[in-house]
Amino acid sequence: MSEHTESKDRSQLRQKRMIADHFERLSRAKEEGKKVVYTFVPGNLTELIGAFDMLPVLPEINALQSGMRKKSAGYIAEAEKSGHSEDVCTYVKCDIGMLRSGNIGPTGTKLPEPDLLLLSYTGCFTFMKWFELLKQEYKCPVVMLHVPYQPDGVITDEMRSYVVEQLRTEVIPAMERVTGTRVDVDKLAAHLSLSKQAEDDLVAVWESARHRPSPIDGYFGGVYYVGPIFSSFRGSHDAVMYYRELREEVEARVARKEGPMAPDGPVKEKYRLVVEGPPNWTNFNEFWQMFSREGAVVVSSTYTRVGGLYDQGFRHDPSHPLDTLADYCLGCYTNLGLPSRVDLLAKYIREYEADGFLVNSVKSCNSFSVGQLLMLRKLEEKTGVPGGFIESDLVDPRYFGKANIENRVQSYLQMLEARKARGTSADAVVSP
Amino acid sequence: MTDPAAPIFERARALVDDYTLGAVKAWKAAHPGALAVGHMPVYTPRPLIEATGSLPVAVFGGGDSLDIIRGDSYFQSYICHIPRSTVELGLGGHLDALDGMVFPSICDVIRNLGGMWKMLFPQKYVAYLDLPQNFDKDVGGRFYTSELRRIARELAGRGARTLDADALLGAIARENERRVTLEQLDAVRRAEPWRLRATEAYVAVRAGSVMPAEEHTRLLREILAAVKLRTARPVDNVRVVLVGSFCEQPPFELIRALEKAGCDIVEDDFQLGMRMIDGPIEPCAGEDPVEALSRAFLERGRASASRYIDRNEKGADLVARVHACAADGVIFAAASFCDPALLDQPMLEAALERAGIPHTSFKFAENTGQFQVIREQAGAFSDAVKLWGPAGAPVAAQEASV
Amino acid sequence: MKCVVGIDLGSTTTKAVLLDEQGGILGRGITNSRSNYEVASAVAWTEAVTSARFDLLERAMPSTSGSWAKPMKDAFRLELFIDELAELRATILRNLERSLTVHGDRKALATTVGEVLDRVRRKAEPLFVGGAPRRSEFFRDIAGALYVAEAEEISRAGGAPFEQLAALYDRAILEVETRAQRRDVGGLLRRALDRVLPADRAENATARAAAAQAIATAAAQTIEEIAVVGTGYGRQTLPFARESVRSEILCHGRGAHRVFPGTRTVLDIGGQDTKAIQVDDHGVVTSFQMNDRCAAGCGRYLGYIADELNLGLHELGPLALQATKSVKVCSTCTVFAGAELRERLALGQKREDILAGLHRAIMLRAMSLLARSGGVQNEFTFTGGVCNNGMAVKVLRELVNENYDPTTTLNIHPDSIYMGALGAALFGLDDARAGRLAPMPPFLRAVASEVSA
Amino acid sequence: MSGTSVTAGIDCGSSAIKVAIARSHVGEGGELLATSVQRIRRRNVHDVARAAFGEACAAAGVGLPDFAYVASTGDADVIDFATGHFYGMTTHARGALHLFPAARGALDMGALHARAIKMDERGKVLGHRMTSQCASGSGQFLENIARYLGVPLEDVGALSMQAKPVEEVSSICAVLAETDVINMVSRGMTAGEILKGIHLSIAGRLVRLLRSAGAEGVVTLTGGLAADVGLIACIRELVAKELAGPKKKKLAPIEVCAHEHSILAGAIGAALLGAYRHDQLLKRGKLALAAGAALAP
Ligand SMILES: Nc1ncnc2c1ncn2[C@@H]1O[C@H](COP(=O)(O)OP(=O)(O)O)[C@@H](O)[C@H]1O
Ligand SMILES: Nc1ncnc2c1ncn2[C@@H]1O[C@H](COP(=O)(O)OP(=O)(O)O)[C@@H](O)[C@H]1O
Ligand code: SF4
Ligand code: SF4
Ligand code: SF4
Repeated sequence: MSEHTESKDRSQLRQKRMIADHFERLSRAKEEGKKVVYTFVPGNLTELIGAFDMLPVLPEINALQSGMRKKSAGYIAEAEKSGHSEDVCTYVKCDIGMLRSGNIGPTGTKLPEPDLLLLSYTGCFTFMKWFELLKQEYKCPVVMLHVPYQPDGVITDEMRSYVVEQLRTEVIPAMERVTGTRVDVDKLAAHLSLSKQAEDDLVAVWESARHRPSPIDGYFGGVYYVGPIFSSFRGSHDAVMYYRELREEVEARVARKEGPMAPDGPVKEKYRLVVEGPPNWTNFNEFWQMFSREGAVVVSSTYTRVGGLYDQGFRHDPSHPLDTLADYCLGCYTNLGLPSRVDLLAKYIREYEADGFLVNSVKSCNSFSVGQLLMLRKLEEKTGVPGGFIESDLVDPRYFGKANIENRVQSYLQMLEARKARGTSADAVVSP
Repeated sequence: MTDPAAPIFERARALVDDYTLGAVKAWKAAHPGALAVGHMPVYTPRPLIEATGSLPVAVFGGGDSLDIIRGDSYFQSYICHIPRSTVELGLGGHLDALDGMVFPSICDVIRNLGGMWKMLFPQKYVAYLDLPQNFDKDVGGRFYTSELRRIARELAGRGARTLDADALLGAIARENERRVTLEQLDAVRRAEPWRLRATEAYVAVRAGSVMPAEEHTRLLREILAAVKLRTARPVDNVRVVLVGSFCEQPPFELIRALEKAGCDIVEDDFQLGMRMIDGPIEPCAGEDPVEALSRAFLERGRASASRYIDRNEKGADLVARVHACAADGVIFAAASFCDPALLDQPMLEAALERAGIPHTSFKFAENTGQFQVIREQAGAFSDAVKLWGPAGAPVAAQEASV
Repeated sequence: MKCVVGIDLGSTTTKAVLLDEQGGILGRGITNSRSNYEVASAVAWTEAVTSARFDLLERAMPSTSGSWAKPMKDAFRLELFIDELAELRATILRNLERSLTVHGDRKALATTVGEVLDRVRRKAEPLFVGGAPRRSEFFRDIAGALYVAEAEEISRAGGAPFEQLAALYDRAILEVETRAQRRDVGGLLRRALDRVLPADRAENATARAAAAQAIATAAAQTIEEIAVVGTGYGRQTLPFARESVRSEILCHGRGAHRVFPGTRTVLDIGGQDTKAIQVDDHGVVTSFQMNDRCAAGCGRYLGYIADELNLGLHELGPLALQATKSVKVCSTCTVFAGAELRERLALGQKREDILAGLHRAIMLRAMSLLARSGGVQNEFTFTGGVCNNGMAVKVLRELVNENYDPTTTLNIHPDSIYMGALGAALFGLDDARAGRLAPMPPFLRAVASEVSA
Repeated sequence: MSGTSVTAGIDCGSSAIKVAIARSHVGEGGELLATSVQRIRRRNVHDVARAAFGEACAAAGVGLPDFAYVASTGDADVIDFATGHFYGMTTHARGALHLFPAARGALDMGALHARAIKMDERGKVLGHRMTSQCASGSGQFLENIARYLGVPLEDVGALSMQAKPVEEVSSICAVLAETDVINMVSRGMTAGEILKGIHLSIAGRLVRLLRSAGAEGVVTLTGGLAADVGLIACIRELVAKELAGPKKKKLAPIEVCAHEHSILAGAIGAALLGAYRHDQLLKRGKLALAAGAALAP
């Protein structure tokens, strides 16, 4: 992911290098005969892709990168000009716009065209439309993996076998056709076991936020931490190294009782928050600073769980490769029914001893946003902790109203403070 | 001369307008102990619910006559309108007659609404019905039949009749009859649109939301007989297909505004769920009727924004339908903020353009009260066809805010 | 005397409240925000200090003088108005001289303007001292309404074209409002005194002496601001110290709770935003919701509608109250609502019925925000400019009855518009008591020196 | 009278009624006999419409029986004496073509909406885009700001033209934009500069609207705002900038033109189309029209 101004830790430098290498490999893919697959973050089949030696491109990550690099406004305008509605998910429009503008990736090189569109339909209906749209643009095969929803927070055998069957009868054969090779189960298992190692370390990093002060910011900082494991690197040696280093760094901070680093320096923990919903990318640092300046640290967030609920016990299991892939796809955060999402948030609020929780509701994402206002109410009832609500968007800067968001964040934090200081007020002396 | 169909349409209209579900209450009073089960758009297999002795009730939001207060409080401004009015209906007690609610997979809004429903109405039965996007009988089909059986089982757990093959076969037969009658109604509209206006067809189909298939068939037959007696004559109008309103329904006045702007809507996707399966559902010899229900969806489900289209070109079905009903063009009418419809639209537009079919588009909300812009667009469309012939309509239009 | 100041920089109006060290209200001031915020807060603050002086004056006056305290206040306001009118006249004439866009005879135009303003001054008098109802408290509104009426009449009688006269006013008022004004309170008081108790009448001598004494006593009191807290829509843009700025949500909640200690839910509808706030038994906010980026359904909506109908804001509510039914209005966009109004008028629907519908449209949006913030609890306090509108209150009451407990108490205070500033001042008092003295920001200090009796 | 006929077009807008009377030669267009524009200004629309129509009839020296076709456009319900109705985009396109025969696009800038139209050499609408139900950047919005600044509408254009280039007014909301304007005034910007900023931001939206409708070549500006020379200058400026910018290869050239009769485009188009339709119906033998049956002046 893109750089931020924390004095560079080893892990960070490694992540930068990993990303650069990946795009480098992508730029050479065609000449080296490597096959390229476009796919989505939630429920991605990185290990399987790796087992076929294919290179993944993640349009969502490109879109968020475009947002951070202030390109998204132009891309979105481009897509809207070609007939896309103002109303729909801006990730999709940003991607379509980028495509129309030459498909130049985050590192400035042109992205290779896909050899396969792997449409894993996990946790969001818009994904399906997105790849239907891409299908119009490329002449490559598309394979659909329909991952059923978990309305009750349970994965049933029917769900699992439906996904496994699709992997067996659709996805793997499609990959075999594209690459001309048979699936190598041992290689897949090897990748899966590397995933597991990295996942252990990542969980330790997340849970470090139980300390006071928390050594990490589990939302703004967290999006950097989950970068490798959500994207193209899970199941790689690089990722294992990255998470080991990261864990060591975080543990050192705990020992030194240090708080997290924000773009404008270290944060002095004053409020501990849990955040629901994705961040805004177009004004990411500005957004972060609204919190860090006030001493608000995010101890846990759900956005960092869209690529897997590892802290709730899930690990990739090399001994049951297809079942584990199915469970992984089924278990992403946005694939959970709302009651389960409320339970998970309540658990975070309690376990991480949060003073408050905040919803950042993004215009783009119905999957996340629909129902958040009810979740807010239910969580307040359940935990007694006050909730706050702000609205922005992922990559459409038109929906980042700085003054409005800042107003709400400040009001919310001042409210938390006033509640702490309750009882000292000077009222009820004379009535006017 | 008085219109022979007027009283029937009035009756049907009253059913449609009654968001307090009087008809359902009456049905329940006549069937003590039986369940009434609501279902949201687009598609829920109604025969399955009927086969358990329950009344399936299609819920389409609250239209334009309901003040939305609590409903709005749960939804951000950028979310379509139907979940607001549905929640408003629920919290206002208007849906109390329903013992449960099925939320079929169509989009993330309806999906999450299902979860909200569980939290808002913990005492009611709430089911999410995952429709497969894999159309292989042994893969998607197997999953889908397990979903159908689960729902039947859960309903039985709430006091409905246990599903048995004969009951389901009976329900399927009644559904098939309704489908045939609906098809006859559509045929009248295609052949003689001045005999049966789109607004009337709308009411005729939607009235079926609150009654068993058999009763709906009777109503439709009455309507068919009555409109044949009408003496209306052809009008100098343009023939259009309307797409995009498969879930949230446009206000009645909007459809009328389109007609007033010189458009005969000869085909539409209002209440698509009622006509989701093309042709009858035909169980094969020895086949479990649940499988037949599933197979009908897999093999003959209509193309819609909520269904993954893998084989043919996106939009091919729309082009075929335009040709089949000899339409002059297509009007896209999507609900504001409806991701499925709005993301589909550019692909469908491209297909129409390749086929040289003119089209225009606008967005609405179920409680839109101003139709001026829409009338303008539809009017420009019909003007162009009238003045310059069928090939003369505007090619592209989208309500843009730039 | 030590005091704390709360300033609420609203999108439409700016309010200031002065509290003494015991938390008693000393004075309040309000002005239009349609200008530079610094000036607006200086003006509001100036007014608050002036009214505090009046308060002190009243306290200093012998109890026998009660009969002239109120006339004195009215006369003071009139004198203020006259000063402001003079300022306006000077500005118009200056602009006229420099204007590029005025065609025709400038001299004649200047004479006409003078004539209009003379008439305005004559018509204004009874509004202040005659007990006639005023459309508004603001110079802009009072002067504007009179000016338009007189200008229309004069141009109908063959004077200069109306549009030209109106343009001159619009231009000048903007400038007058964006200038911080010097105010010679002592001089104004003396002129007011002369008006109420003319010096040439012997029987006034004792009363005049008493008044002069009281004025001197009041003037001798120093007013020292030991803490200043700012809040409101414009607070981000103010050069206040960060610690001296509080969120308007907290301030509105606190202010409303202070005035009505039973308050649990607060609805504030201002010019550009609507807030639904829940507070606990200490007046501390527990949850809140605000409208999103669109100005639909706020006070400005009513402003547009009033303009559209050529009415004063004050007349809108009473007119709507005469409705026999409520027409369903669909537009939430402020501008389109104007168009819809015109369309419906053209269709022959009654003005008051449409207005009733417009009010309902606004209050429905407010109800949603309330529902979102946690509903309406007893007691429910309605604040902000729009609560001056009787129809808005009536519709709100109906909607609360329909959707919540009909026995809910609905509080509305004549000074509801000051709740934000009051809350801010209370936070200032907290600060002062905790020893966090926040001195006057320099830009206020600059005007402060000019407001002494 | 085959081939030549006298027709009228009446355009009922939300802020003004426009009337055009034309003598048409079918197949070749026609010439204007008389026109009339009356702002509604809170008066009864029906009365204003009758008055405007009467005024134009008097100027042309014709009476109701002389018309082969009276066509309304805009708000149809206002005119109860029309033979037929055409919708706004159809008539603006036709009117735009009449004003500039080379035009292949029209940009209608009215009080509440803006519409970009792409058309062919007959004035047939090929594509269009319209602004949505949000009033930012409309004529009404500009009028409000002008009033707020104390500038008569007629001077808006000239003041903006004289001003130096400035920052755009960013706010998306017509109402909240006022706050921007307030801040600008207090920062000492002149009315001209502020208007120019608003013009630039409106022009930006309009150019995007034109592009998304696919208009190219000569584009006639129609509607009331076509009288605003400042706005037109800004549109030209932006088009020129676009065509010199990095995307120039992908963009078709656009040349915008305004005409003194721009505000009448809808009315003119309606009059001409009325003649065309009259002829068409005659040929099809469908004519059972009685223009003005309902008119009782
Ligand atoms: N006397 C009145 N009658 C009716 N409405 C009023 C009155 N005074 C103010 N308002 C309304 O109140 C709004 C301003 O409210 P205010 O609370 O001052 O706003 P803000 O705090 O945003 O400046 C105006 O837009 C107007 O609609
Ligand atoms: N001279 C002018 N300069 C600038 N704007 C003008 C001028 N004359 C009219 N307008 C604008 O044109 C608009 C009216 O345009 P018009 O096309 O008649 O609209 P409609 O058809 O909606 O009534 C008004 O909003 C007004 O602001
Ligand atoms: S709707 Fe949400 S999850 Fe789906 S593609 Fe858009 S941002 Fe991603
Ligand atoms: S209208 Fe569209 S977005 Fe809304 S619930 Fe229906 S399908 Fe989903
Ligand atoms: S709809 Fe109206 S009030 Fe809302 S943003 Fe647009 S112009 Fe402003």
